[in-house]
Amino acid sequence: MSATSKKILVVNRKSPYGGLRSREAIDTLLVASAYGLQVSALYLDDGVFQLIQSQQADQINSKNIARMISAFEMYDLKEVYVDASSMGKRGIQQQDFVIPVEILTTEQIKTLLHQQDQILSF
Amino acid sequence: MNSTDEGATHNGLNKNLIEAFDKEGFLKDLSLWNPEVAAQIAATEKIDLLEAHWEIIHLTRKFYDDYDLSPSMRVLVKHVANALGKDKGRSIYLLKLFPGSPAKLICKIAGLPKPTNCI
Amino acid sequence: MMILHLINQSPFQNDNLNTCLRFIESPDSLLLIENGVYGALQKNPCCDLLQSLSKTTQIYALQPDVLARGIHEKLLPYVKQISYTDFVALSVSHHAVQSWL
Amino acid sequence: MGNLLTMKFSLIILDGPSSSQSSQTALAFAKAALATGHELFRVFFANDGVLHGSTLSTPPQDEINITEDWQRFVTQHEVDTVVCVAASLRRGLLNEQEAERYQKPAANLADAIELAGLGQLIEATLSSDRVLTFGS
Repeated sequence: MSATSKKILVVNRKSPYGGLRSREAIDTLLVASAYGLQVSALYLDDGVFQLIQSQQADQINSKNIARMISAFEMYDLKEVYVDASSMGKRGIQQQDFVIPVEILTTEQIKTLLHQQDQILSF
Repeated sequence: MNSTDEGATHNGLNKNLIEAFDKEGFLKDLSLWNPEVAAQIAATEKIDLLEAHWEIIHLTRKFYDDYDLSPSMRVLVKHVANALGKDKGRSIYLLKLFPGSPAKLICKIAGLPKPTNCI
Repeated sequence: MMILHLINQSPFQNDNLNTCLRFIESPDSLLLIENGVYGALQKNPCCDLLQSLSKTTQIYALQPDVLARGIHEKLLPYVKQISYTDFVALSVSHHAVQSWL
Repeated sequence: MGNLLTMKFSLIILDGPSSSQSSQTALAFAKAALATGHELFRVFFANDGVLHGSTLSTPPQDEINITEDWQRFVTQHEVDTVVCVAASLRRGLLNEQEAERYQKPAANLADAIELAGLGQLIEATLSSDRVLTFGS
């Protein structure tokens, strides 16, 4: 297997503010994508809050995580997955999100995890 | 009112502005950016800002406003291609306007953060 | 494809173990390290799920972390205590390691 | 477990030396990996983990100095070790070159450790058989 055909998944379970993990996950995704890798992002648990479109991060003097995520398409990062159950628990729907995503069931996420060569968590 | 507030001119440059740059010529306080400042930064890089430069500068600032990110070279090329067409959306075109390392130079002139070498 | 799932935080503290238990499936394995070893206690918020998981999946706890916390006599009987060397071996025998941070 | 397979590992460390146990776990793992004949391709410190690159960490004498332990380990075994440059600058960890570049009064990055971008993390992910993330 050639190195660039490796499948890499970045798992995001942290809320957008209160730490820099979400930022570094985004940076990693953008760099991986710039290298032309098969990289995808999975948002679950509080990670789904990162995708909420109506963020006004300037209120807390932060850079806007949702806005950065909206750059994914520019960076050719098109595989963005979200856990349906995490959304349901938090009363969040697809229309709340800043970009179109693929919403997955628990079984589909199991499959996704098992397809990866490397899983990175932030 | 003291003399630094007054901003005495020196060699045609505003003294406050001289202090406003770091060693590499990036603006320390990005809120001070305006088109005149851009022209001054460009002049220190021996670039005379023409319409062709300005359209790239405005696009890059728009990119930063939209995404809270300074674009990498590859993405900048793509962004320019989307907005201004394939003739301009090429690295060679950006290299001619902003010789050396275009993405870094454009950020410098456009008053955007110094790239951290991360992306 | 076998995944080694790593948990390093207490199930009394957050949902990491719970989330992991939603996605783990045979032939994956679960390794509890650091404060994650509290998930190996006989009485913990996830012990029912762990009980059913243990029928198909191996559950490990890092022994130095168990001993450090003085809980070695209160562990679920099916949790196997292992060394750092075993931890390395498990990372080799599984295809990927997922840390539930 | 009698596994003769030699693997290339990379480790990502996200927590600072005093914010959790995880860098100690990572170091114990790294030692066990080398002791059992495996290779460490790269150790990448990101987020607060970059603080492991500081030469200035000074805990009380009766506590372990995990920062020094890491530095000694990577020096002794010549492990390719990187601190994420953006994360480092943000947290006040600079080498001579960056201190000069940003006009700061001092540099504090250990000699054995390199300041580099996330490209090094991606490369490690591609070049290693296994990548483990340590943090909380």
